[in-house]
Amino acid sequence: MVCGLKGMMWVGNLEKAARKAAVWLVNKRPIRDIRDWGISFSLWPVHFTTACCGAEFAATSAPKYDAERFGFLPFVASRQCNLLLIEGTLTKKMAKAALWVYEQMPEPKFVIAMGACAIDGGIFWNSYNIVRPMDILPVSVFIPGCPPRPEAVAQAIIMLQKKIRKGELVKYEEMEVVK
Amino acid sequence: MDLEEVVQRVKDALSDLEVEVQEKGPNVVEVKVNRENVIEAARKLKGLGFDHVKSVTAIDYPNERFEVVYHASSYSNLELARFFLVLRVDLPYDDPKTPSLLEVWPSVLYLEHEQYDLMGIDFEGHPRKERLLLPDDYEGIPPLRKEFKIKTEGINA
Amino acid sequence: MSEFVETISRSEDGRFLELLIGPQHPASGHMRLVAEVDGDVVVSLRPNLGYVHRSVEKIAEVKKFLQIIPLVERPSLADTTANNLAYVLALERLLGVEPPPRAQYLRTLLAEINRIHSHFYGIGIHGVMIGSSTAFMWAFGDREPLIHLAQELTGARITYSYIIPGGVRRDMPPDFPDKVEKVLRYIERRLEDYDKLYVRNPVVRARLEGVGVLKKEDAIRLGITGPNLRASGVPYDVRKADPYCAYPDIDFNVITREEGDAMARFLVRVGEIRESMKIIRQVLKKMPDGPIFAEKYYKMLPPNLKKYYEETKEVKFPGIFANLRAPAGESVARVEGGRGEVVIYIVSKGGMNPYRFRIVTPSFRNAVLFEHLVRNVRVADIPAIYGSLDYFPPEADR
Amino acid sequence: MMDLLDLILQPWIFIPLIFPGLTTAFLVLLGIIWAERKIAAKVQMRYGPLYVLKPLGGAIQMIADLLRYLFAEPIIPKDVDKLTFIFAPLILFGLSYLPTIVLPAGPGFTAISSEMSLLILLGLLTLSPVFTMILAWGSNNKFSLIGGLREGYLVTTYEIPLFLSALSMAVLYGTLDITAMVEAQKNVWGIFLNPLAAIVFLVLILISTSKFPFEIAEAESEIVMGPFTEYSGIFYGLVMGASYLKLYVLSLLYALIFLGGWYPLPSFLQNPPFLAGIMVFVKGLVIMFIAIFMRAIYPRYRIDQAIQIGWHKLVPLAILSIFLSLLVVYLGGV
Amino acid sequence: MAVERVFDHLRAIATGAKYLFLKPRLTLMYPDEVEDLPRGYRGMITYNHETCISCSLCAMVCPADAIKMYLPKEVPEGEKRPKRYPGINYTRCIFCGFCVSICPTFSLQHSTIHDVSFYTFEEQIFRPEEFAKGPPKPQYDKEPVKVRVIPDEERGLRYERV
Repeated sequence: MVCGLKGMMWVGNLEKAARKAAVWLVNKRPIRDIRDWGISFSLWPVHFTTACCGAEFAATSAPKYDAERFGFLPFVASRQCNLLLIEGTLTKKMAKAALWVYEQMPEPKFVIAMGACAIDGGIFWNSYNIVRPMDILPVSVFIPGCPPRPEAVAQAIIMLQKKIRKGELVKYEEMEVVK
Repeated sequence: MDLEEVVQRVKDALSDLEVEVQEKGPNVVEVKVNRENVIEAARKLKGLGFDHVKSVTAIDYPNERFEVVYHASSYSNLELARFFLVLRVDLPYDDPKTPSLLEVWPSVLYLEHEQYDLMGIDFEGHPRKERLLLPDDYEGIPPLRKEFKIKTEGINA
Repeated sequence: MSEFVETISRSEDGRFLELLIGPQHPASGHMRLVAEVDGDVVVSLRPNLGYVHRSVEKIAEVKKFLQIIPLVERPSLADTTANNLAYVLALERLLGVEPPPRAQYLRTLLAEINRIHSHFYGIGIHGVMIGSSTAFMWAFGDREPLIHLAQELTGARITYSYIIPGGVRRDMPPDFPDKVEKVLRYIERRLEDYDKLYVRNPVVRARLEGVGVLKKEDAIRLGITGPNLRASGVPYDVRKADPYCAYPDIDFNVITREEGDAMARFLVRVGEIRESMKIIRQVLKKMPDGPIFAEKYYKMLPPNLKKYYEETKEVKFPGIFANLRAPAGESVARVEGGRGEVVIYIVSKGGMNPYRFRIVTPSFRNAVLFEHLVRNVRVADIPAIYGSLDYFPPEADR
Repeated sequence: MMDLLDLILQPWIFIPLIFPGLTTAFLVLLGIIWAERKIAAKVQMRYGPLYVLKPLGGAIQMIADLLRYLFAEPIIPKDVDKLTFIFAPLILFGLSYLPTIVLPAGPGFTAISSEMSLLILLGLLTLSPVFTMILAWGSNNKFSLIGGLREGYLVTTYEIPLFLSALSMAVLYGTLDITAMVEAQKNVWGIFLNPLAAIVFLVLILISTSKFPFEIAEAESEIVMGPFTEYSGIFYGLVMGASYLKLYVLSLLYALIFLGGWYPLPSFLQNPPFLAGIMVFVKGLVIMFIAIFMRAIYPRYRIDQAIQIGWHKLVPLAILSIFLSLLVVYLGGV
Repeated sequence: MAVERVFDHLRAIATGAKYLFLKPRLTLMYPDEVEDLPRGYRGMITYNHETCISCSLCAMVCPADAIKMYLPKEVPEGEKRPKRYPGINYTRCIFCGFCVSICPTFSLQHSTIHDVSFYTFEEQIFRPEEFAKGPPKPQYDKEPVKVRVIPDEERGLRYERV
């Protein structure tokens, strides 16, 4: 069929070339800076609570701390989000789900590990049913505390924004346009 | 209603079964029963007004026995609600089986299921024999048994 | 009990759609709900628990008695005091320690502050589940003044670890009653606005009234606990049935409703917020003077720490707390938390760790309600009912 | 230079490109989502987007979000129907924007002057839900499917009263031409002549653009994002934008047929069309403001309740509004 | 009944409008303003190496095994059994404050620093030498205003500059 997406116009090398050109353009200096600026102020964490730190995470978006000021808007589906916040312990059962969610998210995507449990297990470090998020996901920022105060979460957001604006986290070279 | 009266009532109700009834602490009535009689005893206790179970605990005494402890109490009779009725069943270590009390007390549904999952006690007649809290693909010793060891660290680095 | 046998009935002709709600779903929390739907009607639903199972009971067997205090708090983060208190009551029964009266009152004070903000937590989650982001934000915003009070009292936002064997860790600051009074007045004022914007909002009522009705006999039969039980007309409250701490001296009502629907469960929570405010006022009025730490452990403190305690009213632990030993025996305690009754059962063989530690949390006992209530309702009712249960998965999974 | 300006000021260029077309629509899109978040935040005792541009209250938040959409990886999942998955959002967006061309921006200033412009507009609006359903089907996701079905149910519910209440205004003014309808409101606005139709139409705007309390097709706590669950990157930006564009079009229509369009602007200010257009735009903004303000007040209805409201309340009210129009015409008309 | 419902709708909208136009906000403007926590808040822990008697009670009581007793990096010559000193591991610390409460010499104290995050795992582990240098500090772009949180009858919480 001619209309199938493959045969339409992005044929073979043309598609690859176009993609290369797009990547080259996107990684050019002013565009890259604008892109990084936009991404840093539009961090949408996916609505995925792994454990009890979700209570303090909710308090972070609640009126007293209002994380939406940083453009941080908890959003519903993994396809539209770019930030995975591991909120507390990651159990073995949940770890599978976390990997799944992480894979569903579009590039560029970031991971924050919130709470002692999400770093090294915290008080549950010797539980038989937990996984350390840093072993299975590329964690960018760690928030200690059990649970961390909402200020610490805000601090982590600011630190992540800084890192993104430095251009250290967003890389397009490996990114595939169509999966 | 004071404790002695409750103990007396429980004794009267269970007089034709082989049970041990004693008072423990300010508001705890303890009933020890064989696993053959447990359903019958539970039914009679329910007749007394102990209408729900608050907790089911299985205890592992390695190479000796298992013990299943039901903590029952009452919602419909608020005078009785002050008391815990503790129903204890001893099981041999190599055969951890006991009849499920689900048909007497529906409130044990999840509580017994959890003990099946974590302690490996087989509640006969319980409809659910799958994993509850552990991952579905978990295999090996049930984690709450004493032979299942978890890591510990000393105080020195 | 044919009711619970094979609740998921696979339909032969593929007529039913199986919906996997969660664990990544805005209304699933940390669990998965396996729903089978026929068109827009839910045929059956099974909760799939265990996504937050962190094996508290197993870890407790290798932890020392004092170390279990933070451990039992973690599962129910929005309502830590209830777990903390239940554990310490059980431990004190085992150790044979009686806290002084002022400590009893301070425990009651914290428990009630915690109950209010736990109920606000439940109200907020319920709100967002039926789509009202304002209810969520308001409730979570109004938790903050109460959390601030608890923080002044204990030194932490949520995980207080305030109640220790033999007393509490700190006395309240001198200007505390004034601050409490201000916050209570604020909450009273705000509850009126909740009433106007949310409770009497026709859309809210359309969504909640008559949805997920739990009959009284079912509530008793299934061993439901907490506000969910009282919303079905059972006036059972541990604070009345088996009073602990300062509750015997305090006058309050048990809030019940007869309807048993989602709205009733919501209104019981609102009613309990008002009752808790009443209790807090009484506690502050009746607060006795005196020590906050049991004589038995106070005596073990070295002189410099005794002096520090007298000056700052901040308890320093005696060295024995690091390796606290309990005599052989067992004890059980129950406490009415925000979500319901917490039962803690400790078996000790003597030594520094419990031999078997059992904690039954209200959410775990209420988990059966998912399959009981969410049947022959519409898909949109799943979150409405879920929210009304104030169910907290980490608490259920432990 | 002047030639260019003259060219742009030609209605057939100005309307699709400047107002109410592309440029304004795009700015409204950026503004209205920001406003929605800010208004909800204010009611909820917080700030909402702020740090992205602090002096202006974070007004360019949507630009940051747009950039993120643009540069995010547009995932096309393996199991979707690729053709519908990619083209349905494009068509949906286009169809939502298309009705702007029949909207007049001033007296006699129309791109397409037709005696049937109201019908054209309503007809074009009816098409877009079809593509929502198609893209829901194409996503091959259970939640999308349910969302699509909900959308379908709602379409059947709201289309009829929407047509009826719009037609009641046509009966009142005796014309189907939007420009003529505005001219007929020179002395009295439509909302005062037929308040019933005005209320019904306002509720129907909420339903058809899925605003609270009728945000049912994409009810997040029930079915994730409904039809749009699988969309990411710029595709998601398109489908999201489409629903707001629809709100924009309907709000302008509301301003034109109920709120007197560019009246009560004196006639010497109506040409060139800027001021007339601004007048219409401001009135439209008020309607948009009301629609997005509802987010802060209401939770959402259940689908059966919404359908019940549609058939049991809105349809009879819409029919009543036609009779009301007839009565007004009989009593002397406009 | 129906009329009542219309009034309920109107009342709800009016309440929302009241908050939109009249009521103040509750937000603390972090990071421009930082809450000055009351004395006794259980924040990051400070350690005084001079007064520490190496009793290891803190390590024994720590529920999360976050405090460990470390040997000094360079063992002084001639010492056969060098003393061990506590170091803290913030990857596990749960801020229960038991170590502070049990410390008999007040060597461990709470600071009110509470808003720290880290980029890497390793920088969260503090051996006694680093532990004695003080708690980790948050990175602010500009020095924040310290505010005291005061419960208020009208607004719930009020923020007052210290």
